[in-house]
Amino acid sequence: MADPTLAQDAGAHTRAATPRPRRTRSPLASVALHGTLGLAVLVALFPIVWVVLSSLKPGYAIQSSEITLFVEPSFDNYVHVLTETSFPRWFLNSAVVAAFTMVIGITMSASAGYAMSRFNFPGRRGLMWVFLVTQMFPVAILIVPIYTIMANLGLIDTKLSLIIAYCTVAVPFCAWMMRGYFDTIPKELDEAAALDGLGPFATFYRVVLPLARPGLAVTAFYTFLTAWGEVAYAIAFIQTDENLTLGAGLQQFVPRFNPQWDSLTAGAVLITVPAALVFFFAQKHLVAGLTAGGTKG
Amino acid sequence: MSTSTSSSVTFSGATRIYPGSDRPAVDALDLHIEAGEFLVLVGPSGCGKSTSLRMLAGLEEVDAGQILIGDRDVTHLRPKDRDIAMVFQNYALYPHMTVAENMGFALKIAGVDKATVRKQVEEAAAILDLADYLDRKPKALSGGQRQRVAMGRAIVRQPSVFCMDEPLSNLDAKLRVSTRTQIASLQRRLGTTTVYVTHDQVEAMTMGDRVAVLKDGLLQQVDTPLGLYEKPANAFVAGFIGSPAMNLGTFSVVDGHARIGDGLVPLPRSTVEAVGAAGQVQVGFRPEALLPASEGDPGSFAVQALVVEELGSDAFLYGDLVGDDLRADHVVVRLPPRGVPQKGETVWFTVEPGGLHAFDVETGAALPTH
Amino acid sequence: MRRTHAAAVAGTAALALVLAACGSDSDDSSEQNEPDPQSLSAELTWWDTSDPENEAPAFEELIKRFNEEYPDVEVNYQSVPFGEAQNKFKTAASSGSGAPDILRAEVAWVPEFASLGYLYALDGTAALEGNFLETPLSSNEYDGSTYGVPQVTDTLGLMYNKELFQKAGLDPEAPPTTWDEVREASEALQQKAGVEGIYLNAAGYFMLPFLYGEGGDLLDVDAETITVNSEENVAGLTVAQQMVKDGTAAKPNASDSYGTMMTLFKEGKVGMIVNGPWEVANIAGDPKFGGFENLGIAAVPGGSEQAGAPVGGHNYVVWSGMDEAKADAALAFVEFMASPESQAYVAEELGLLPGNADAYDLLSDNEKVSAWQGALDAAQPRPWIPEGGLFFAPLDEMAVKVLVQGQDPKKALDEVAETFKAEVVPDYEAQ
Amino acid sequence: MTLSSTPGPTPDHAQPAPSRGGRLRRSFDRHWYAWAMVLPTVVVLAVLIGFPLVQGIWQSFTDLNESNQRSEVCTKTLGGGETCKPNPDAAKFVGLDNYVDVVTGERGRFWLWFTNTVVWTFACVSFHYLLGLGLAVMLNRPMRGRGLYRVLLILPWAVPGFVAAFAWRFLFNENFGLFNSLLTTVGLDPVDWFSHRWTSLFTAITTNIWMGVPFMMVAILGGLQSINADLYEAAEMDGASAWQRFRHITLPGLRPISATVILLGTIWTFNMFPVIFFVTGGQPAGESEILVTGAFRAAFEGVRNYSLAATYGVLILSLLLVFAATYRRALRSQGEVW
Repeated sequence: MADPTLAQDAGAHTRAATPRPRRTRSPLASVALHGTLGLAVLVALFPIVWVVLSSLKPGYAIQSSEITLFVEPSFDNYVHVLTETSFPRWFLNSAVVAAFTMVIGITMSASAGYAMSRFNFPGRRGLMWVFLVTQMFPVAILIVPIYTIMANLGLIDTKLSLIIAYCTVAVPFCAWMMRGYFDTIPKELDEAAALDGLGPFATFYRVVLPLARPGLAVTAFYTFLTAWGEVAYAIAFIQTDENLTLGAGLQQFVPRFNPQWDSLTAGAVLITVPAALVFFFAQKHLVAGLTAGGTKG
Repeated sequence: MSTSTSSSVTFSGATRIYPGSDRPAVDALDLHIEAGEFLVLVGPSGCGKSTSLRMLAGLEEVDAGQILIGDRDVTHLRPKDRDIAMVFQNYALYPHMTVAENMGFALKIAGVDKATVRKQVEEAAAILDLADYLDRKPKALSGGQRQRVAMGRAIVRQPSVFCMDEPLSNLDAKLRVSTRTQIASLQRRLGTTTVYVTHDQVEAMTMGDRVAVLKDGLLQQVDTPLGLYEKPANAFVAGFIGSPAMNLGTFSVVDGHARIGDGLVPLPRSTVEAVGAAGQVQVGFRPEALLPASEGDPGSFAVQALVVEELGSDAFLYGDLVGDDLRADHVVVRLPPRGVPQKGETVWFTVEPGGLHAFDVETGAALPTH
Repeated sequence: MRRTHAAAVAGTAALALVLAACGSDSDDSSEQNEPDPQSLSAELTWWDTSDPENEAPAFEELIKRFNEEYPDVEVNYQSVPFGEAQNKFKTAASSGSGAPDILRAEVAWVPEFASLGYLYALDGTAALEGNFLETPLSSNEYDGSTYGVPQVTDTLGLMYNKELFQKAGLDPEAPPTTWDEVREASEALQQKAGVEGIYLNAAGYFMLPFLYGEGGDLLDVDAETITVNSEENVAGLTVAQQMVKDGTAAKPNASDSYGTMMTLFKEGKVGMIVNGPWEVANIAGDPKFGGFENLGIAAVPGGSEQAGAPVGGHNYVVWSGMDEAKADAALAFVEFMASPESQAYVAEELGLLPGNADAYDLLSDNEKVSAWQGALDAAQPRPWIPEGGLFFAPLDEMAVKVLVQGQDPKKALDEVAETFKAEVVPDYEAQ
Repeated sequence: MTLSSTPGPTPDHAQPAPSRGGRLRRSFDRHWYAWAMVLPTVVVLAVLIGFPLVQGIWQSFTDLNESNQRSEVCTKTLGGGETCKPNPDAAKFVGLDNYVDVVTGERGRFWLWFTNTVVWTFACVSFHYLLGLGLAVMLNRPMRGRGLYRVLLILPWAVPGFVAAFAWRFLFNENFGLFNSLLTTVGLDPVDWFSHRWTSLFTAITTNIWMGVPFMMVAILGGLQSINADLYEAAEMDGASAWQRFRHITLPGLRPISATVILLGTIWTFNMFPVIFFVTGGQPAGESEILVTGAFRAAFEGVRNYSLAATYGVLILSLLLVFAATYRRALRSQGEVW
C-alpha cells in the first residue's frame, strides 16, 4: 500500500509487496528487462514526440512528402495559438469545466460509493448494475436526447451543461471504484465515529474521506481527464466562443478545407501539458487507489 | 478524575435477526446489568455476544424488544445519543489523528472547549501512562499502546456505559494477562458500568463481576464467576467454563448408579428421580474433583493414563475410561505434582463429595444433585 | 439530357445568367415599410461555417460595416466548424432552443432544413430582392417557397500548375478540355516534368463531373426515378477508374484523399487536380507553389456529352424559432450581407464567387473571380430535395470502391442505387 | 460532568410500531441517509441516461425520424405569419420492423459492423490486458529507474483521445506518414493502410491499444501490490519456478481486479467512438466501421432517423448485457463474486 496511514489499523491489509531481498539478476536478464521497458517507453512516447516536433515546424512542412525531424524550428505556432486565437479562453473554460467536474464528480461518486460500501439499503445491489448499464448505451446516440433535456432545463451554452454531462460519464465508474476503496477501510472506524457523536454525513466527511485520499486521487484524475479533452458533448452543447472548451475549440483549426496543422499541433501539445501535470501529481496515488477499487470492484 | 454517573443496562426481550437469515442472531435476550457492574458476555464465536453488545451500542438494529440504559429506552436512539463509549477489537483509532486528537475527538464533537478537552485527555493519558505519546499518530505506537489509546478514548468521555468488544484479542499472551488486570482495576476505580465481550472464558472469569454465557443467540446463564463454575445451569455452561474443561459424558443409570467405565458411581436420590425412565444421564465432574482411589473402592472407576502433563504446581492426567470401548473422550484429572502415574498405568478414582454434576440427556439442563 | 430541373438552362455564361435571373417576381410591398436603419434595435446571432482563420476576418469586417448603417443591431458572430454545423443546427432547431438566428448553410442543407420546418420562408421580403444567380437561388427553394439567400456559389474546375505544364511542353494557356486531353497532358507531365499528371479525389462529389460528362445524374426528380446506376454514369465512372488503373491519375488514398491531393498539388508533385474556388487563396499562399500566377483554372474537362460540374456554395437562412420581433433586423442583415457590395468585398478578399449577380459588375477586373467564369459556365444544379444530405455517404463509399479498390463501376453504382431506394428516397422508382 | 447527562427527550418512534406504515417509516429512518448519498447520482443518471434509454427503447418500435416527429408541418414566413397542415406521415408504431431491417442488412451493414466490433473489442482488450500485465509485472520488480519508467509509460493516458487519434492518423498517413516513410527507407513497399479492411482496422486497433494500455497497467500494478509477498516466498520454498509462481500465484491473485477491468474494458472498447471515427473514418468504403460509428452515420447523416438510432442503441445495449451476464456467470462458477 502506498499510503501508510491506512496500513496499520486496517488489520485485514496484506503485507505490501515491497521489494523483496532477491538474488541479483543476471546481467543478461537485466539487459532484457531494461531493453523491453525502454522499447515500451519509446512506443509510449514517440507519437507524442512526433506531435511536439511537428508543432515546431511551419504549417506547410507538417504534412509534407519530405519527412524531416526539424524544419525551421520555432515557437511561432505556440505564439500564434496563444495570442491570436481564442485558445486562451477555451483553455480557461476547459479548466473551469474540468475543475468543477472534478469537484462535483468526486463528491457524487464518493458519497454514492460510500453509501454502497457501508449501508445495506434496499436497492443497493440493483444500483451496481444500473451503474454498469449506463456505460453500455452509446454516447453518440444519447447526445440528441440529452441536448433536448438540457434545452428544457435552459442549460444550453452553459458550462454547467457540460459539467453535468461529464459527471454522467465519469461518476458510475468512479463510484464503483470508490466503493471498492471504502470497502478496505475498516467499518469500525465509522462505528467509533458514530459513538463519538458524528452523524453519517459527518462520519463520511471527517473520518472516512481523509483516509480515502488515494482513491480520491484516482477519481480526481479520471474525472479531470473525462472533462478536459472531451469533444462530442462540447460540440453539441456549446454555442458561443465565450463558453467553448478546448476539445471543441480545437476543431476550429480543422475547417472543411485547409486544416491549420500548425495551430492544431501546437494546440494539441498545449492541451496535453496540463493533463500530464495533473497526472504527474496524481500518479503517486494512482496505483494504491486502483488497487483497492479493482480488487473489490 | 471525577467519577461519571454510571447507569444500569437492561435488555428486555432484545432480538436481532440479520436480513436474509431465519434464525435470530440474538434471541429475546433478557438481561439486567446493575449500575457500576462489570458484566462479561462470553460464548463461542457466533453465539451473539458481539451482536448483543453492538445492539447496546446502537450499531445494530433491534428487531424486537427493548434496551434501556438507566430508565431511558434507547432501543432506537442513535449511538451518539446513548452516552456510551466503546473499545473495538481492532481499536478503530483514526489513523489521521494524533493520540490526543483521537482521545479528545468525541469531546470536540460535543462542543467542549479546547482547554477542557486537553485537560481531560491529559488526565486520561496520565492514568493510562500515555502522556509521552499524545502527539504521535497511531501507526507510531506498539500494539499495547494502541490498546491503551482505545481505552483512553473511551474513558475521556466519562460515559455511563463502556462497551468493550474483545479489546485484548490483538495482544500477545503476556500483555493480555497484564492488561486484563489493568482494565479490571481501572473499571473498578471509575465505577462505570461495563459490558465486556470475549470468547475467552479465562478473561470472563477473571474480569467480570458477573458473566453471561450465550450460545446460538440464547442466554444460557448469568451469574458470578464462581456461581457459574459451581452451579452451571446446563451442560453447555458446565463444559464452557473452567480450564481444563469439565469431564462430561452420558452414562446409563443402573440402580441409582451411573455406569462409568467399569465402575458404578452412586448418584444422589434427587438425580435418579429426575432421570426417571430415561435410563441415561449426562454426568460431569471437574478434573480437580477426582480423588485417587484403589481398585475395588466403592464408586471408583478406572482410567488408563495416556499422557501426563507435569506443570510443576499441578499435573494433569489424560486417559481413557477402562471398560468403555465406545467412548472416545478422554478423561482429565488434576493430580498433585508428586508421584504421578506412568503412561499406560491404570489408575482408580472416585468423585469427591459434591463434585458430581448431572444434566438431562435431552435438554442438557442441570439436574438436582443433593 | 435527363436533367429536367427548372434551372437546367443555367448552363449559360455566368454574366448572362445575371441578366436572365434577376429577381423577376420581387414585389415592392416590403419597400414601403422599410424601417429606419437608425431605429432598428435587436441582437442577432450568426453562425458562420467559413474558415475561422482565413475567411472569418472578412465577414467580421462586413459586420462592422453593417453596424455603421445599423448601429443598434448587435450581431454575435460565431464561427462553427463546417463539419459540425449541420448536426449542431439540427439538434438545436429540433429542440427549439439554442439555434442561431441566422446560419450560413451549405446549398444542400436548405431544402432539408426547410422540409423539417426549421427555416423561415423569405418570400416577399427585402432579403430576396437582390439580383441573385438563378442556379444558386434554386437551391433555396422547397415546396414553392424560398428559404435562403445565396451567399457564395462555387463549382468544380480543373486547376493546374502552369510551371509544370511548361516543363512538360504543354501550353499553360490551353488546358485540356476533355478527359482524353487530360490523359495526354498527364502523360506529358509524367514523362517530361517527372510528376504525377492528375490526382482524383476519391469522393462522391468529385465524381460528379465524370457522371455529368456523359449526361448522367443521380435522380430524375420529376419522374421520381433513381438514375444513379444509369449507363451514362457507369460510362463516366469507368473513365475515372481507367485513369487510375492505367496510371494516368495517381492512385488516390482511401483516407484523407482530399488532403493528400492538396498537399501534393501545392508541393508541385502533381500537375492537375479538380477542385473549387475555395482553395485558390490557400494554393496561391503556399510558399512551395509559386503564387496565383502559377495557378491555371479552367472548366472541368468534358466527357462524351458535355462538360459538367456540380454547383455548390452557401446560403443565408433564418431559423424559424427566431423571435419574430427581430424579423426586420434579421432581414436587414441578410440583405446587407447579400448585397452586391458586400459580396464583392468577400470576393475581393477571399476569391469566393458571389451569389449575387450584380456583384460581378463590381468585380470585372478581379482575375481570381474571372478565372472561374469558364468553370461556372459548366455548373449544373443538383437535385435539390430534402434527402440531398443523404446522397453523398453512399457515393463516397462508391468512389473509394471504384477508384481505390478497383471494383466494377456498374456493381458499385447498383449498390448505391439500392441504398438510395432503401434509405434515401424509398418512394422513388428504381431504374 | 455535563457530558454524561441524558440528551434530549426520547424521540417519538422509540416505541416500535408494528404497523406497516411504521415499518416503512422505520425503513426510511434507517436508510434515508444512504439514499440521500446516492440520490444526486441516481437523479442525474436517471434524467440524463435512464430517461433517454427508456425513451429509446420505445422509439425503436416506431418509425420516428426528424421529419415525422411533429404532428403538424408548419411553414413560417418571416413577417408573414404561419401556415400549418397535419403531417401526412406522422410517426407510428412499426413493431419489430426496425430490428428486422437492421439485422437482415436491409438498412446499414449490421453484420459487417458487428464482426468488426467483435474483432476490434477482442483485439483491443486482449492486447490491453496482456501488454498491461507484462509491463506491470516488469514494473513490479525492484530495479533502477522504476519510477521513471512508470511515469513515462502512463503518459499516453494523459493525452486526450482526439489528440491521440489525430497523432496516429498522422503517423499512418499513406503518403506523408512516418510509418510508410520508414518502410520505404528500409526498402519495403509502403502500405496502403486505409485501402483494406484489416489494415485499416489495424491502424485503429494500434491507436486504441496505445491509448488503453496505461490504464490496464496501472490497475494490474495495483493488483500485484495487493498480493501477499509471503505467498511468493512460500512458493519459492516449494521449489516453484518463476513461471510457476506467475501461473499459480500472480494470475490467481490478480483475478478479482482482472475480472473488473476486463469487463469495463470490454464495455468501453465496444462503444469507443472517437478512435474509429477519427483514425479510419470507416475507410475503406465503410469497411472498418464498428457498430457505434456505423450506427451514428446510418442514423445521423441527413434527416435523422431517431428510431433507427434507438434500434442500434438497444441492440448494442443488449449485446453488452448478454456479455456482462455471461461473464458474471462464468466468474461466479470460478468463485468470484461482484
